[in-house]
Formats: sequence, structure tokens, C-alpha cells
Amino acid sequence: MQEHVQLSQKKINDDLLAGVLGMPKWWLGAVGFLLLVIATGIGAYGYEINKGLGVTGLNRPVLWGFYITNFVFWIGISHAGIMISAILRLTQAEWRRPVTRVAEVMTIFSLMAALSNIMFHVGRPWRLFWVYPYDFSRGLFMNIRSPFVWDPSAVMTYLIGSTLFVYVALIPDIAVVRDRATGKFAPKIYGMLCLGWRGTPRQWKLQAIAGILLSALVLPVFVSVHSIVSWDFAVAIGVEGWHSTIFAPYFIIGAIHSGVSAVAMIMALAMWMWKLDNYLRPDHFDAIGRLLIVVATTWFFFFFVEWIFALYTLESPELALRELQVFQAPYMWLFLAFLLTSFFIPVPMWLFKSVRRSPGLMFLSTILVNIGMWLERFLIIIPGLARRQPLQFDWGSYHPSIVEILVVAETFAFVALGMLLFSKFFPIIPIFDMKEGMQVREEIKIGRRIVPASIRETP
Amino acid sequence: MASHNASGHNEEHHAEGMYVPFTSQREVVNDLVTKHDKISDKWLSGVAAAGFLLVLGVIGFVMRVNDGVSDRMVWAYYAMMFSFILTTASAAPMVAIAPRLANAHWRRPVSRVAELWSAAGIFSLLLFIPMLWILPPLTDGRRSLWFYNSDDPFFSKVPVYSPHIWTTAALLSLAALGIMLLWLSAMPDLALMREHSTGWKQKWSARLSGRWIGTTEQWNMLHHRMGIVGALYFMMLVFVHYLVSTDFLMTLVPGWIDSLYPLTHAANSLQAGVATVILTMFFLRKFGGYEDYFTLDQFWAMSKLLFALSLLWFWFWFSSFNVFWYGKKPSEQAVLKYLMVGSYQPAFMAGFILSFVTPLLVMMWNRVRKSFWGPTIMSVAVLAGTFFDRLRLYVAAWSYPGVGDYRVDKHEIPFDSIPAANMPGVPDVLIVLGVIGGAVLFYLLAARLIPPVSIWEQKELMLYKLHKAYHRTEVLVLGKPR
Amino acid sequence: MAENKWGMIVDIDKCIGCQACVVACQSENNIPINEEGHFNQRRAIEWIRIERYWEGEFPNVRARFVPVFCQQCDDAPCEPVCPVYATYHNSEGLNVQVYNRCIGTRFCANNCPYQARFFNFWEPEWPESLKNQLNPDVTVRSRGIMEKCTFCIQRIRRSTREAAKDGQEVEDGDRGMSPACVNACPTHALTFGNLDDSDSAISKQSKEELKQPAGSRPGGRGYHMLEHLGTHPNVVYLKKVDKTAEEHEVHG
Amino acid sequence: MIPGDFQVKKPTSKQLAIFGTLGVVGLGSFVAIALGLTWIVSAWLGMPVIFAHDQGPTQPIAFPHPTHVQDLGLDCTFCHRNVTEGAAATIPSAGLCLTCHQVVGDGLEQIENMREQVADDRPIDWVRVHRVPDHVHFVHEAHIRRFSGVKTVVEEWTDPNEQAGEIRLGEALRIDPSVSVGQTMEIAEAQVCSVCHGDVGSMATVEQVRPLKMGDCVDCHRDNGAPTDCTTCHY
Repeated sequence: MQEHVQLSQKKINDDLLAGVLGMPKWWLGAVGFLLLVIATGIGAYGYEINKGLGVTGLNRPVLWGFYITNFVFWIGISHAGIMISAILRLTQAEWRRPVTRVAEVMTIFSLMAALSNIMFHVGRPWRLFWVYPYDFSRGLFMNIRSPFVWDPSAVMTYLIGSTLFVYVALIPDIAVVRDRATGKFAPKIYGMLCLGWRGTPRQWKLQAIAGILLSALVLPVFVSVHSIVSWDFAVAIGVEGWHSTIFAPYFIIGAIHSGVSAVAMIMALAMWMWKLDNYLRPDHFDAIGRLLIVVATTWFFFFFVEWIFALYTLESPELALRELQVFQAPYMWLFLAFLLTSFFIPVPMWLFKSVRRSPGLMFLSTILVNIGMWLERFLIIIPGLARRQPLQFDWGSYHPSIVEILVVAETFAFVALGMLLFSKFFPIIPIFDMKEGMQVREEIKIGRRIVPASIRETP
Repeated sequence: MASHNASGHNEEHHAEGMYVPFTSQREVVNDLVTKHDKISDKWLSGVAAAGFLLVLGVIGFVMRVNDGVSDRMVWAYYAMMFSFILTTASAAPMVAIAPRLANAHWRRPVSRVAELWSAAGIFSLLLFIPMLWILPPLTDGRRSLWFYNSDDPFFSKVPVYSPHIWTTAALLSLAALGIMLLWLSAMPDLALMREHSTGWKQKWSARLSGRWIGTTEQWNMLHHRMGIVGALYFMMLVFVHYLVSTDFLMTLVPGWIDSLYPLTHAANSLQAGVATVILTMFFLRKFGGYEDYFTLDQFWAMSKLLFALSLLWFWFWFSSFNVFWYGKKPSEQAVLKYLMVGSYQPAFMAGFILSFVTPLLVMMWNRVRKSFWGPTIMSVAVLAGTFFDRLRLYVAAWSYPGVGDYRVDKHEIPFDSIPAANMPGVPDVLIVLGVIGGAVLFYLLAARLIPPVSIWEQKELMLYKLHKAYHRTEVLVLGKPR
Repeated sequence: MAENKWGMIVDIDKCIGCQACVVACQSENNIPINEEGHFNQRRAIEWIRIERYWEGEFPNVRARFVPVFCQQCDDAPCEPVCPVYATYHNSEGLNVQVYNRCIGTRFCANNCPYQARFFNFWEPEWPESLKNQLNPDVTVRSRGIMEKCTFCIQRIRRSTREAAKDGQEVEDGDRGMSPACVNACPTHALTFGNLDDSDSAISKQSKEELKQPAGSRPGGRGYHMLEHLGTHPNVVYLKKVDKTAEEHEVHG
Repeated sequence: MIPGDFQVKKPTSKQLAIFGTLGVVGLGSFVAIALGLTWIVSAWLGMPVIFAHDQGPTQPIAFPHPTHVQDLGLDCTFCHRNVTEGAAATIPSAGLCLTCHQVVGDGLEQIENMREQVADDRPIDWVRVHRVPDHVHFVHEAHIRRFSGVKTVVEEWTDPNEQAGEIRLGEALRIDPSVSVGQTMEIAEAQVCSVCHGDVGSMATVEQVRPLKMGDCVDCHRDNGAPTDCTTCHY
């Protein structure tokens, strides 16, 4: 392809390690700012622990609010990592190469952020460890019937799996950094981390096998995690709008929608911040844009079916809830914003090739999607609880308090900080994968047309 | 597979491996056109057998017509077979569409096999015609997704037959899109037949191939149109499953409000579609003489798809089961009892084991996936599983006596008692056989008209692959356009 | 020891909406004082509350009262969702809440169709003058945990123990064994007792009142709240007997 | 570093100033985060600490249990009168002390102190040694009723202070000096106390010998077929 840039190995090393071995100007500033946000968030959380959950905007009956919304959101974001890298790796899509690590690392940090939201949410976080099986002296076990036990188990499995996944793919790159790092400790630390990588054929083979195995094993976990998150809502019969069988696939596809968007967003950011124009090419954004059209449309169909069935029940609480969501302020405005930002603005944009190939516009549209998907979770959770239902004696809404806003901002800062720190210490674009990509890249001439091709081993 | 020499194909290795062992496009064309021109005894006997089954089916149908159309229960097996054809044959073209959009090279010989199944879509349309009389209109007290509710001033204006109208329209467009897809993708081949065939085939292909001469513009247009028609076909397929699963199933059973089910229905049909194509591939390889084209690679790739879709089967099933089962609402429990553990338990268990458990346990082994017999046997299992799964749902829904229970209360009404299973009678068995025979007959006839292996896609592959020396070994270079 | 299955009958016909049960419950169970601020924040805690339904247009307004509290469901939706078994069904048919086990996920409250569960958003506070009236037999709940009606389990425990000391088994109303609300009700709208004991007044009455109508004979007045959810509550409500009552069941 | 592999530019003074400021901001944020975390930890630690499982505390009046129990042979229930009646064992009122000490123990410093306090109407501020949290309802009466009169085999005495272990029923009987190991004995009311409280009769200062944590309660309940339903104790 015309836009494909063939780079030498040295150039790849130089470009991708510049951030790791050097220090861009903005880096400290950004880290400082994020730390400040995190500090205020933690301070707010400390205040919440000391005073009780009364400092949040939660009330009866809106007992779940920003934290759970945020939890679902981050779990959703985390899904793109595995989705992009495992599926594309298994299907051997060439364009995945520079994208995978961004996605995987985002998975890890957003999973951590999601887990921390559970901590913010519960009334007595210092007893949170009771959901894990430890308490044998009292003869008490956690209640494995509860989705809140399935949740942490699945999320922890996913976190461990995806960390391993990232790590396995990172080993050859750490070795590259090890060989180049200066100073007293850095080479030693990188040396330990890369597990004695020397790049022998056997090591490469093992690394490749491990990568494929982990991809295949992590995929079912990835599906299970968000299904389980959706069952936090769907299995409950107490809340009308939640008891719907479509929730598991609907959440998964929504998660992929928001997650892939987040990947595009972070790709654009990484491209600008670390000057990776040679690696994250317009056709990567193009590929992600096309993927997003499919994902967004599928997601919208699920959304449509969910709504149709909600109306189809003709149950008065269900109808009242939908009315609340669509026709009553403030949910009305949020709903409008949600529809526009998550589907009706970005998808028509992506239909144009010029938009898909422009990182700036992709950045903009994917930010919109993420705003929309955050609102989607909010609109599922809060109106569902605030609805007028039988025996509901307290009518009212929910307004997040400053504490909740600070804590939610903290999770965003946390993920951003995690990504920043990671990209400072490890190459954010897989060096070995890029080099491999350069090796297997070929072109075939058919008549006057030149078609991109890739080298496969003879089967 | 052994490496290729640039000088010519190696006779000993041509049975296995991914890429057809022909070196020039001419060889491919000659091979395929001759194969297609010849009328084999096997094909004739296939047509005879399928025709015989179809005749049996017509006899069964006539017997049923004598029972009249007022009792929905006697038509349960007929409805189920309609859905079975919709699930298997109409979903099969997806196997052509999705990998083509993903630009996978292994699909090249497979896509036409899959597309030809849209000929059976016409058959499903024929099957649907009697159902227009059998399906209860909305005045029967049944609700529809079109919100018929006599109390409501707005929805009471909805035509009483609106589900019929919608479903007919959707089925018609599905069949039309299928034929259009088949025609589009066959166009370059028809042009080839125009040049290379003789007799009636040449005439008919000359008429259908239009003015195809293979200019770049025509090719670009073709790819573009195939992409759009394929996407539309997929959307229409999902929509048809949505309509059929709601209007033919859920509205007939009170309390069955399972928002995931339309999608489960569609996902199951993709699984069954893949199984159908694998089975067809097997027959074409075994009896059609196409063993050069349907190689291990096709079976391997298709079996991966089948495996993934079998896992999806479980996920979709469990997602809705879990919500119903955990919630413990009496109305939902009653639905579970009726459809899963009650009268139709054997059918459910058969479906569950054949559609999910067996494929999971058997196909998790790569040695099974990468073989000819493994995927074939598994597709038979999956098709049988789909059959039983459709049986327990459609027969159960169509045999449920009191549709009218739905009308008054806004709360779902739990069953007072679980009705007994509706066992098939002689006409039902005949109908089952006849419908299967009819679909196969349509396929066989269509395969007579259009080559079952896409010639132009094989030729295209020739362009995109290249063997090349690389350091001390030889590698395959595969082009991916776009 | 005979199996116990505690239950309650609420006769709506007798309820006059005087809120005596609410006050009694509040003081028996160490529930923090619900001041105006708590209601405005919508964080008030009332283990038993009187639902009030208005009927008719202005001058001819009538109020109907339904006391609502934890229904001690046999198939309680709140129980399976608790990750730590802080709420579960015990052998006496009670849906119990273990305060010290609760971590405050609030899942149970979301899943309770009766809105009978309450969360402690704040550390409870009492005026100095009221601190000495706290019931020592009832745990003071700290912030961050759920609470709800217990059928005054402390009274059940004390009475059973005292009966055991005398070598007897406890009976209805014996040794003051009734929830505080039952004791406080001036019109005897509430009846408490052992549903498994076929001789007890409550089991006889509930059997009589829950009888399905057969033929021309009318059935009883009894019903369970939100019956279509299949929660199988242990609280039986008796319909109001006047003519308009049928129009206004407390279904959703 | 491989020479010439890449270059890190030297920052200008302006950049240095910016970095410096930002560095300070970052450092400040670190401190703030540390403070925040400390606050969270302090909130945890600030939760009421329940178990005082260490040295016995000094009491306002050094009441010698050995003198009363071992020398005079008084039963636990003689002073802790409610123990067979209700939930709490109760500390005897000073009035009960005075039934003897009106006349006994003249000239002993502790007793004079006690008399003085009573005369001044000052309550004696006994320090509570055994305490379970508010959400645990332990009923002495039920436990005493359950075990008094139970026949069991006397077991070898293990010093709970050394082992910090549990005292089993049979061991409790060894507190009575007249019994020997292996003999079957009926447990008296006062001996039930020592199952949890140890041989208080021989303690100069009373201390907790058993952890009295929930696992401890539950084990014993399980061993003796008592209900382990949460609401047995927690309500």
C-alpha cells in the first residue's frame, strides 16, 4: 500500500524506545497533574469512609449510582484489549501489530479501576475480602449464588489472564530495553523482567505458543466477565428495567463498542504524544473505524431489541420506566445525548473514508462514543432504580455529590496515569511485532495493480 | 503439505493442503467447467431420492390439510420444519458473506457452496404460504411486537394481520436478496460458461451473465454490490429470525418474554448454516468429484467456525436461562418448565447434547478439527441438535392450547399445568422427510445450473498467491487486496 | 422441639393508620430518630411503614392504610444475591440480616420488591437524653450496612430461652413474645405466631383466610403481597371488608 | 547504551524551571496521596478495637480471686449472681462485698479503699476484662444451664496461659483439686465458667485466657451440637 512505510530495525528501535529511554517535556507535568487528581479522589474517598456513604448522593431507592455506573464502564473499556488483540491475533490480521499493546495495557488498568470502584461502592470496604473464600475458622463461606461473588472471581481471572498476556508479549521488548538501558539499576531490573530472553528460536517458539494459547484461553473469560457484570442487574427481579435476558450479550457488545472506541482514542493520543506517526498509520484508524461501524450497528440492534421487548411486556412499571428515561428531564436530555453520542453522530461519521483515516476526527468521534456509553450505563442503572414502582414510597432522583465526582475523576486519572507510566517504562508499541510485520510484509503485482501481501509459512 | 515447485504441481500432494494444485488459470477453468458439464449418476440418484422424499412430504401435507387450519396444534411439526429450513438453508449463505468480507482465502471454494443454498430459500417461501392461514391473527387474543392491544386507541388501529404482512415481506426480501447474491457472485462464472460450455447451458448462461466481460469497472462494481447485498442479506436474516421467533414462538406462549431469544434464534441458525455447508462440502468432495477443492484447509477453517458457534450456542442459551432460572418468577419458571424440563425435556436434552456438549468435547481437539470426518460428523450432530431444539420450541409453542390467556392481565400469567408433549403422527413424519427432501432437491437443481465451486474465486486466488524463496526456505506470499 | 415458622397476619380492615407500630418498632429496635433532614435526603429508616393510599376526590377523600415491612419471604429475592451470606433464611422461617457480616453492597435492597430494606448511610446518632433508652438486646448498627425488620428476633430468643429454662416450649404471645409492633397495635390489626404449629391461632386463621374460593362459597380475605413474583411471603394480608376494597388491592 | 543509538537533548533552563515546578507538584501530590491513604487506614484502625487479649488490667481495687475462691471456697455464683439467671454475669455491687467486709478485713488497704468509696457514694470503676462486641449476644444463663450436671471424663490440665489454647469441658473439672484424671465427674455450675474463663480462682489478676473470637464460639457450638445459625448470637 502506498502509505505503508518500510522502516529499518534501527529506526524502529530508535522511535519506539525514545519514550522509554528519554523523557518528553510534557511527561512530568502530565504525571503531576494526574497525581493531583488522584490525590483529591483518594482524599474524597477517605472522607467517604470516615463519614459513611451519606456523603454521596445515593439515597433510597437509588442505592447504586456513579460508582456502579463507573464500574460497568471500566469493565466495558477493558474488553477491547482482549477483543482486539486476541481475536486479531488468532485471525492473523496484519493491522493489529501496532495496536495490540495499547489495547492490552488499557485492559489491565481499566480492570484495576473497575475493581477499585467496587471498593468505593460498598458500605464497609474494609470487610470486602469476605467475598473471597478465606474465612474457614468461622465456618463461613461466601455465597456463591450471588453475582457479586461471580464478579470479583471473573474480574480477577481476567486481570491475571490479561496481565500474563501482556507480559508474554512484552518479554522480547523488555530484552531490547535491557540491552539499551543505562544507569545502575535499570538494566538489572529489565534484565530480571525479561526472564533471560536471548531470542533463541526455542524461546521465540515458546513465546508464540504462549501468546496463542493465552489468546484462546482469555477469550472465554472475556465473554464471561461482562456477562456476569450484566447479571448483577439482569438476574434481579426487584428492578423492572433490569430483568431482561438480552443483558449479557447486550453488555458485551456495548463493552466492545466502548472499548474499541477507547482504543482508537488512546491510539490517537499515543500517536500525538509519543510521535508515532510512522507506526500508527491512517489505515490502522481506517481498520478500527470499519470494525466500529459493524460493532456499533450490532450494538444498536441489541439496544433496539431490548427496548422493543421492554415495551412489548406492556407492564405498567416497565412502561413507566421507559417513559421516565425518554420523556422526563433530566433523563430525557441524557438519553438524547446518549443516542447522539453513542450512535447517531459517530456512525455516520465513520461511513466516510476521510473521517476514518483522520486521527483527529477519529479521536473526536470515539470520545463521543465513550461519553455516550458512560451515559448508557447511567441510564440503565439510575432511572431503573428511581422509577415509580409498586410500594415505592420515596420518589425522587439522584444527584451525584462532589465526593462521587472526585472519586470517578480519580479512576479516569488512574487509568491515564497507568498508561503514562507504562509507556514511560515499556515500549507502548510492540517492537518485536513491528519488526516481524516489516519482515513478513510483501507486495504482489497484479497487472498494474499492487496488492499488499504477507508472507506465510508454506502450509 | 510439501512445498510447491514453481515448475508444476505435484500429483502426490494435491489431496491435502490449502491451495488448489493447479498452476494456471486455464487448468482450473477447464477442470471446473468439465466437471460441471457432466451429469453424473450420483447426481441423478440424489435428485430421485430427494424427489421421492418431497412426494412423501406432499402426501403428508395433504393429509394435514384434511385436518383443517383452525387447529394450530396439528401444524406444529410443519411450522417446525419451516423454521428448520430457515435455520439451516437460509443461514448457509452467511458462510459465503462473512469470510468474503473478511477476505479470508480459504473461503474461495466454499462460498458458492454456501450461496447455492439460497435456492432453498425459495422453497422456504413456498413452505411459508400455508402458514399464513394457520397463524392466528391478532384478534385471537395474542399480542404481537406490533403492540396490538385493543384497549389502546393507537395500537388498536394496527392491522390485525400485521405480523403476517411483516413476516411475508421479510421472507420475500430474504429470498430475493439470496438469489441476488447468488446471481451476482455467479456472474463471472456464467460468463465463463457462456464461453466454454455447450448446449442449453451456454444459452442460459449467456442470458444470465449479461454483458459481463470482466472489465476492471465491472469487477469493482461486482465486489461493491456483493458487499452491499451480503450485508443486507445478513441484516434481513437477523430480522427474519427476529420476526419468526417472536411471532411464531413467543407470542404463542404466555409469559415467554425473552428478549435474547430472537438473537439466539439467529445465532443458532448461523451454527446450523455452517454445519449445512460443511456437510454439503463433504458430499461434493465424496460424490461430486471436487476433492481437489475441498481440502483439509476448508474443513479446518469451517470446523473452527462451527466450534466457536457451538460455544456461542451455550452462551446464548445460558444467558437467557440464567436470568429466568435465577429470578424465580413463577411465570418465567413455568416457561422454563414447559420448554426445557417438562414435556419436551428429551428433545431439549438431545438438542443441548448434540448442539453444544458433543461439539465442545469432540471439536476441542485440533486433530478432529483438522480432518475430513471430524467436522462432517459434528455437522451431522449439530444439524440433528438444531432439529431437536427447533422441535422442542416450535412444537411446544404451537401446541400450547390457550393463547387467549394473554389478553387481560398486564402481569404474565403462569401456567396452571404443563401441557403434555405433542408427539408426531404419520403425516408429521412424512412432512419432516418431505421438507428435507425438498430443500435438497432445490439445492441439487440449482447446482446443475450454476457451478458449485466458484471458478472466478479460484482464479483470483491464483493471482494472489505466490511462492517465493526466503532465506533458506520457501514461503507462500498471500495478497490481501484493499 | 417443634419446628417454628414465624409469620404474621395483617388485617387491613382493622388498621387505622395510627403509626403506633412504627413508633414501637423505632424504639424497640434502636432505629435512629428520623429527623426532617433524613427524609429530605431520602435516607430515613423505617422497618415498618404505613403506606397510605388516597381514594376519591376532595371532600370525599378516604385514606387506606397498609403497613408494609419485611415479608420474611420463603423465596426471598434478597437472599441469593448477598455475596457474604449476610442475609439468609434460617430454620425458623425468618429472613435474617446479620449486621456484622454485611459489607453494604446494597444488592439485597435493589432486589427487594417490597422496599423493606434500609441502608445506614450515616453513623447512627441519638440525643444524649435518649442514649440510655437504647435496647441492649439489639445491636446498634453502624454506618455502611443494611437493616430491616427482624420480627423482633431478640424477643423470640428471650422468650424461647425463658421457656426452655422452665422446661417448656414457647407459644404464641407467651412470655411477651410478640414483635413490638404487634404489642403496640391498639386495634389488634397485627397477629404474630407460629405458622407451623397447627394449633396456633395464626395458622388456623391464615389457613381459613387464604382458602381459595370454591364453587359458590367465597374464599377468605387473605392474600400475599405481590404474589405474582413468587416470593412466598410469611406475612398474610387480609383485605378490607368494605365494598370498595376490591378495587384497591395493593397489587402493583 | 549503544553509542549514537539515540540522543537525549539537554533541557534548557526554561524547561528546567517548568520541570522543577511540575516535579514539586508531583511530589506534593505524592504526599497528598500518602496522606489520603493514611486517612483511609486510620479510618479502619479507628473502628472500635474489640479484643483485649493481653495482660490482665489493673483494677481499682485489687480483688484477690485466689483468696476468695481457693482459700474460702466461694462459688463463682456467690458473687456473680445473675450468671444463672440472665444474659450478663454481672459484677457484684459493692453492697455485696460489704456483707462480709463490713466486719472482715479491717486494716487491709484495699478494703479500706473500698469502704471509703462506698461511703462516698463513688462507684467502683472496675475494668472490664471479658468483652464481646455489641453485635454478639452471649447469654451466660443458657450456657451454664446446658453444661451443669453433664457427666464427663476428667482430662489432663493444660495451662491455657502457656498454650493460649482452649480449655475443654473435661479439663475444667481439674480445677477441683480432689478429682483425678480419667475419673467421670459431673460438672458443677461454677466449673462451667472455667471452660471459657479459665481457672479464675487461681488468678491474682484476672485475664482473658481464651480468644473469645467467633471461630472459638463456633467450634464449641459445633462440638456440642448447639445451633450455629447466625441469629443464635447476632441480632
